[in-house]
Amino acid sequence: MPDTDTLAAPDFSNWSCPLPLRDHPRVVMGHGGGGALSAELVEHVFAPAFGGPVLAALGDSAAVTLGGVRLAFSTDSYVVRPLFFPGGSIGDLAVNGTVNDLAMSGATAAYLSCGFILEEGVETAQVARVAQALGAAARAAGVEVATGDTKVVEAGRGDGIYLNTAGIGLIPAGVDLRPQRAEPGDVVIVSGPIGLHGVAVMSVREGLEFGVDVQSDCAPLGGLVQAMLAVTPDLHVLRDPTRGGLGASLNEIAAAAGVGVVVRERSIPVPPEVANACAILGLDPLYVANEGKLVAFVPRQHADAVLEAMRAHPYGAGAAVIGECVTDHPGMVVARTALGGTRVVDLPVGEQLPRIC
Amino acid sequence: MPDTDTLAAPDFSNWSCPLPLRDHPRVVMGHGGGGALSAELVEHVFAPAFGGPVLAALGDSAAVTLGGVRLAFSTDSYVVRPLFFPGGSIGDLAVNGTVNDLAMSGATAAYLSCGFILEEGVETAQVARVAQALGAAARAAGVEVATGDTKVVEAGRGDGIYLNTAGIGLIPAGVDLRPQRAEPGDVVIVSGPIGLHGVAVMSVREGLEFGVDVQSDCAPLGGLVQAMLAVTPDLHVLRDPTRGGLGASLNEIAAAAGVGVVVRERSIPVPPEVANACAILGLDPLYVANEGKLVAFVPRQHADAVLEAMRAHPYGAGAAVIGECVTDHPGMVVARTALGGTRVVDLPVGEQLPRIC
Amino acid sequence: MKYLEEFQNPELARRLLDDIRATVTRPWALMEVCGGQTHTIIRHGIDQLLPEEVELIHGPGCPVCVTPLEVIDKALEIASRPDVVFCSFGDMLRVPGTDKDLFRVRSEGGDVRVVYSPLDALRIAEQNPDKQVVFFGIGFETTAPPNAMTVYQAKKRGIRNFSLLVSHVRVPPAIEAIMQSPDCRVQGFLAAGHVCSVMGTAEYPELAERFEVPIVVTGFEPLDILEGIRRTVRQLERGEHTVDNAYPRAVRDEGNPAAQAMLADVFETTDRAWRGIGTIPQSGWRLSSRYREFDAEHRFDVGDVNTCEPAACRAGEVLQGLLKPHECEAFGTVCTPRNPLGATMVSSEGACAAYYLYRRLGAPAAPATPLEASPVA
Amino acid sequence: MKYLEEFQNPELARRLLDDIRATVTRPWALMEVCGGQTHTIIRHGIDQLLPEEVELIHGPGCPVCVTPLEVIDKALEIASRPDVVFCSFGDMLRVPGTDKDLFRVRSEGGDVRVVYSPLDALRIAEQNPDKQVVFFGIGFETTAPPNAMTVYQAKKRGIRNFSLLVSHVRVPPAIEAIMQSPDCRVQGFLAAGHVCSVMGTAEYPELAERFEVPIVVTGFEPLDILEGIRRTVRQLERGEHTVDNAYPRAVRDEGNPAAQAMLADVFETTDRAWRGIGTIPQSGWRLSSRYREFDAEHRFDVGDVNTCEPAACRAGEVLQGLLKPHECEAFGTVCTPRNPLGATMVSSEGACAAYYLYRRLGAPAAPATPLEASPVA
Amino acid sequence: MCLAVPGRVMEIEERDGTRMAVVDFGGVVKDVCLEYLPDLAVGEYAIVHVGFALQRLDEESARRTLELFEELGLLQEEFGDPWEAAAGAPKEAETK
Amino acid sequence: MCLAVPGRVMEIEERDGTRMAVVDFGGVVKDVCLEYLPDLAVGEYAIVHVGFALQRLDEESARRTLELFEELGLLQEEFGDPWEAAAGAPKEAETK
Ligand code: SF4
Ligand code: SF4
Ligand SMILES: [Mg+2]
Ligand SMILES: [Mg+2]
Ligand SMILES: [Mg+2]
Ligand SMILES: [Mg+2]
Ligand SMILES: [Mg+2]
Ligand SMILES: [Mg+2]
Ligand SMILES: [Mg+2]
Ligand SMILES: [Mg+2]
Ligand SMILES: [Mg+2]
Ligand SMILES: [Mg+2]
Repeated sequence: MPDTDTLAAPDFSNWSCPLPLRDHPRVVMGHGGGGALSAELVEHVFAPAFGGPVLAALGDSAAVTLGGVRLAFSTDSYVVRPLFFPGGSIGDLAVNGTVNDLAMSGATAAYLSCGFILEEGVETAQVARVAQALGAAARAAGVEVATGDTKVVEAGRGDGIYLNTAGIGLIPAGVDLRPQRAEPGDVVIVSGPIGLHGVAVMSVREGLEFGVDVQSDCAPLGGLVQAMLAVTPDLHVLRDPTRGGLGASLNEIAAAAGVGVVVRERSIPVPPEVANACAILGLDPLYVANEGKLVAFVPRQHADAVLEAMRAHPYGAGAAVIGECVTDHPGMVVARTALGGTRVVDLPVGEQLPRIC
Repeated sequence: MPDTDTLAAPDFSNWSCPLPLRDHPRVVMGHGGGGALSAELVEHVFAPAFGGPVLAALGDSAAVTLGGVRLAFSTDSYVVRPLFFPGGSIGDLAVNGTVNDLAMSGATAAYLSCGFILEEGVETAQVARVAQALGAAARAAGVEVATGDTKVVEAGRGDGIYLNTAGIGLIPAGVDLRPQRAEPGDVVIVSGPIGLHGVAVMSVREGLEFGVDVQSDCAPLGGLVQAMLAVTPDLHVLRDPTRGGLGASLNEIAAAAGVGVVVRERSIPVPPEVANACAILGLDPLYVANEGKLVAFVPRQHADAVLEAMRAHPYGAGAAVIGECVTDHPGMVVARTALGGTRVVDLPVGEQLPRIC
Repeated sequence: MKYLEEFQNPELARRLLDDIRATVTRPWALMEVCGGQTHTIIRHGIDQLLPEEVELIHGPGCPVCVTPLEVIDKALEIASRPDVVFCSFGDMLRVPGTDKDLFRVRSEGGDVRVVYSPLDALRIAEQNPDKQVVFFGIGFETTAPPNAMTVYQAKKRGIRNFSLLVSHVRVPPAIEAIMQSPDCRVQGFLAAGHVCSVMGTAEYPELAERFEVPIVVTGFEPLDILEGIRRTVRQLERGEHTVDNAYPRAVRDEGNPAAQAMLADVFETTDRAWRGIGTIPQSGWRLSSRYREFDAEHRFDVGDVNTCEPAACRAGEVLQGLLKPHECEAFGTVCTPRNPLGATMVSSEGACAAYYLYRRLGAPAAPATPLEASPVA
Repeated sequence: MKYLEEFQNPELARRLLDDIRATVTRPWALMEVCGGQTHTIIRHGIDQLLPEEVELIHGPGCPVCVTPLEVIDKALEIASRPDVVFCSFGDMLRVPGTDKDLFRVRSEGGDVRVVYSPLDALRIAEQNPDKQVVFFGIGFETTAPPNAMTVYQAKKRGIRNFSLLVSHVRVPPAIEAIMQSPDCRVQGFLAAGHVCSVMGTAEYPELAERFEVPIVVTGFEPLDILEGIRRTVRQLERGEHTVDNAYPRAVRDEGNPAAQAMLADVFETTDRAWRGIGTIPQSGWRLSSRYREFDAEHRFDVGDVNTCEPAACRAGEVLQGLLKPHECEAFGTVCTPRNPLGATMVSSEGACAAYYLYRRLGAPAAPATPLEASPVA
Repeated sequence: MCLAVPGRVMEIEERDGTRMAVVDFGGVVKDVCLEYLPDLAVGEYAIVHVGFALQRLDEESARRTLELFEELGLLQEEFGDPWEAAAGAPKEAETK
Repeated sequence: MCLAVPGRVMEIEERDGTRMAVVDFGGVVKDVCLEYLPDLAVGEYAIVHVGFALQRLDEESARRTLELFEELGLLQEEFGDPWEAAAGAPKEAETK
């Protein structure tokens, strides 16, 4: 290998983006990709404009106290194309995405809001199908849609249906799940095979269509989280690796907590179809979206018991230890490769694109 | 006048829409207009799909109980064009619209979520301006943005910036504000001059531009509501007449409570610029949107004191009694005209359009 | 607005009403010709305030109501074309054609835009040289001059991607047709003030004389309407039938000669079908041969449109004052403002829509609890 | 995937590494030609596992890295045109031109689409006859045949709104240029396996002989790379310099004659600038005169593009193995993957991006707490 | 049809060879085409329909009309209803 | 460049006068152009790049290559490292 000792050490002290947004006078797709560009928008635009102490915590959901009660509160908009895909629909995502963000704070989702932005001309039957999927998913997740809103935008200024949901739920006493709580020694557990949602959606995306027997893993994780918290309320971090995949989630946690994360690539459960679809398209399964998985940072002494509890739950049957938290390389995620090498798993810059080389 | 006695009485028992959605296999702009088409979409599509007991209450915001605490919970998406208009911006609306919906349940907004749907290509500086307006509005309203989300959609599948906010706040003990609580004898009060927001936005809308010295009334109403509740917690209904204007709000209340509403047109505060803009465009100020006004249904014995409290608050300085609740013509709103005639103020079908005749 | 508010004064309205009440001795059926007048009457509840002897019949002067189904269907067909930007006044978007309306065409991908003025459509044409921009030229003599000027400008400035789908109609032939109907009940006309602002009053004396019917040029504000009624009733009570101008601030006998000259250049009179009524000879305007190239029907070759008016709809009789809306079988059941069968159910000034609103109300003129009794009013 | 997984087997990789370790006696600098190979090396950490004597220099075989700035700028200009749908492999969207990249063109309204295959672009052309559809034809001998076939099909099927912006490059002239560089440190080449699947091996013996350098045709999976290295090192240790095929399952000596024939028909060789390196004689392909009408440069007349490569960027030296990325002043300060100055900072297989990732890591090969120590691992 | 409103001319200019005015409608200002009333002057009122001035508003006539309406009641109050008297058919006078 | 993967031909058909195949890549199925390998048969493997089959995959050769890798270790374990012996320069053998 190259001799690291003989290299002049570059100065890393000012490695933050020297000219924020310099290259982006306009929003590009990557600003919504859940990677570095998204983070930059939050850091340089949103946080200075309206960020407060709660937003600054930057979890999947916010933990707020209201009337003496601790609540988790979260929102996401859903713009997935096509609206229906193998294993789910935008309606399922709108429920499970928000329910899961609440679950990552340890909360069981109680109520959802739901905003439809409809494009003039979308078939009302299609709207009804999405609404029905959303209703079925809400019932399955045990959450009630409490309030809603509909807006219609002119044809050509939308794309059929966009959804937003926000959710609230109670955080149990003694539970404090935040990315900042990751600490060296924590064991990193993923709840099952990764990449299924992203591959399922790509397989039916216009212009990319391929045949593959993969269903989105879209599922509500509240029950799994409660089963984990029943082992110990002292879990450190939970995160659902959606946009940007496991790679983005691990990076966010490493950065928030100022710890290093090491994962053993061979231990990461990647279904063969996901691996093969990624091989064809030149993508990395670590960056492919999931919608029914979580990654947990668990104190070492509880790791066995938590893993066991996860595997006993239908949505955690494929749970696996994939790595751990270290003091080295704070803020960075490193993968031990199957061959025994290492590589840095960086925060993706923007959205993942099919490569040819 | 025509002799009503000699007219054969039509059978009104089955006057609901005989073929729901028959004419609308596709969504039209009117489905988002806050009128009859919007209501139909909720009734025939959304409620059957995911409606539960809370959603069925159909207030501006939902009242839910969580951990023994009563919360108001509400959402709205914001698609206003242009993004900036005299007196405000989409960022102001996104805060005040949701804060006000919570206020209509008697709650003081505590936390907001905020979802941005950005169109690829929108200027980041524009995004920043909207974010800053949103932040300033949140500070003015005393609400904290606790959680957010950003999605980017392809160019041509959005329109610069769409926003969604959801909000939560505590409902004070003893307060039960719902449209169903309107009852005959209630006095109807509006908090100030109507139509300012709608006219301000129309004046800068592409293709309709006109010069007018009108600012949107966009404002947070939480303080005004608390001042009113300080008089008595036993207000019956509050509603912010946004899309569809005062006319739609009064109709919704009349329908929900099964009461008649009579307003005296001469008492409704319509600024001359609003009246004149409406005269040119052939619109009715009763259907023009407001963003910093509320209409209150107040028990007769409290009406004087509530009106006094409103007029003492900056956002209620122009408050006026405009009518009352009656047992006659349940579900209908009737206006006594300045000349002494009456007319039915119907729920608008879709969006308001400039007339030529 | 100056010259608007003064003519809405309730105290003066009361004086006019008192005068009408004092004048009238027996039943009279008056037709207000113009939909704008119908709007004022309904908006202010004027019909309820009149003595019961005075019956108002809503006339055919609402372009939304009378534009023939064929033309609506042609509009729908043209607006559906991918290369077309179809511009219209807002009123027309909800008017039902045989299968749908312009809103539905939009929802199916048509580029349909609401404009305030035909000049806006011309500007859109200039800005979109790769598109065909069509303006829906409906309306009476008031709206015809603006549309004529727009076509004239298009020709003068060489804007060849602009065209007009024309269905202009003229009031005098309609008055003639109504008076010739065997069941006609109309005894006096409130003529459309703004039509006369353009055309003047010269076309009416012959009609007043021939049908022995008073014709009073009437404005649009409540006091204008009441004054028109007052003068008509006065004539009727006196047994007179002359043309009278109750709207002198906006109507001169000669009208607007510049506008008339433009109309004569750009348009030529033609037989025209009125929705629900049928064809009235020489009651319409089409583009003259000099402007044929700007005729959207010609440009898009939409000659053969097969229309099918719902059999149940009796709007034609309603428009002629021969039938009250609620006497129509469909009224309020399969025909509502939400799902109109006929154009008269579309806009609030359509007679059927007006009845739909009012007949739902038990006792419209007398709310059970008068507002004045409110402790805080 | 069969024939993929088997060639990632860690146990066999260990045996190959053991063998290399057992073979090597002194430092050797090997260049893997192809960006895909660089990707495998980085993805699996192969460079860290090799004995320290074996240094890998990342070669110029990454089209993202070497496509000249002029061509990127032409792509940006064409893609900005309102009538153009510009199609590209995903890799190219983030490559910086003089002022911006294709992502930015999209954000400014350009219709830029990522496709999986050039045939997708041809289908888009068929479906959008009113648009000009341009495919960005970059890549080496592997990608040239698919693009050639697509142009051939366009011509055969008369799809005239399709064109190709061509910047194809050829490996052998690049090897020649690198070896002729006075500072050249490369002692052996891992030739690009898939290039040879198409072209065969006939072009290499002359080079191996002339520069006395072993050239080993190498595949893309970890075992393939290790086998390529093993065979190269073996030759070097033995003082040999022959052409060897370490990827026989996918490479025949004759290559793919059908593809070669198509290349000869559709393309002709030409001098080509390589980004950061300069012009290499006869190192590129352009459309032959028979297909000139499908040449996007010709169709859109983008001949005169003035380019300006950031002066600070030393990617050319990096690409030739003359400079380590971190020796560039801009490295990690004004040049990062988020804001790349040079193309080698764009994609993870670019040498600068690879160094950016690795040099941030204290001790990449040895995590402080080995995973195996985890109680639950 | 014929929604037309009275507005006051604020400014006049030539645009694209067309005579245009800025017209004030009680605080609402719009551009209006003056081609049909070419001699309309700043300060005058016109009846405007879909962006076109169609007829000059005769302010003196408006004033007289309103005066007539005022007098109607006065006459009635002071002298009894004139038409009533004229028609010779007595009706009950209504109180305010 | 040159991301190319081995896939197995499932079906072959003519489309728009072009020879196309349905190719399976370990459960992922895509359409692939066969014009450059016209005699590829159902059941055979090919190397596919951007939707084109560029070269037949020689299964026998693949098997032999893997066998060689297997033997490498065995040889080494059983007989010591052959190159080491050949080069005459002893190095420490690493344990697994
Ligand atoms: S009620 Fe409807 S169907 Fe009957 S006449 Fe009126 S518009 Fe026609
Ligand atoms: S670090 Fe950046 S500027 Fe320096 S050579 Fe590499 S790409 Fe060019
Ligand atoms: Mg999340
Ligand atoms: Mg969230
Ligand atoms: Mg989420
Ligand atoms: Mg709402
Ligand atoms: Mg669209
Ligand atoms: Mg509201
Ligand atoms: Mg709401
Ligand atoms: Mg609201
Ligand atoms: Mg989110
Ligand atoms: Mg747009």
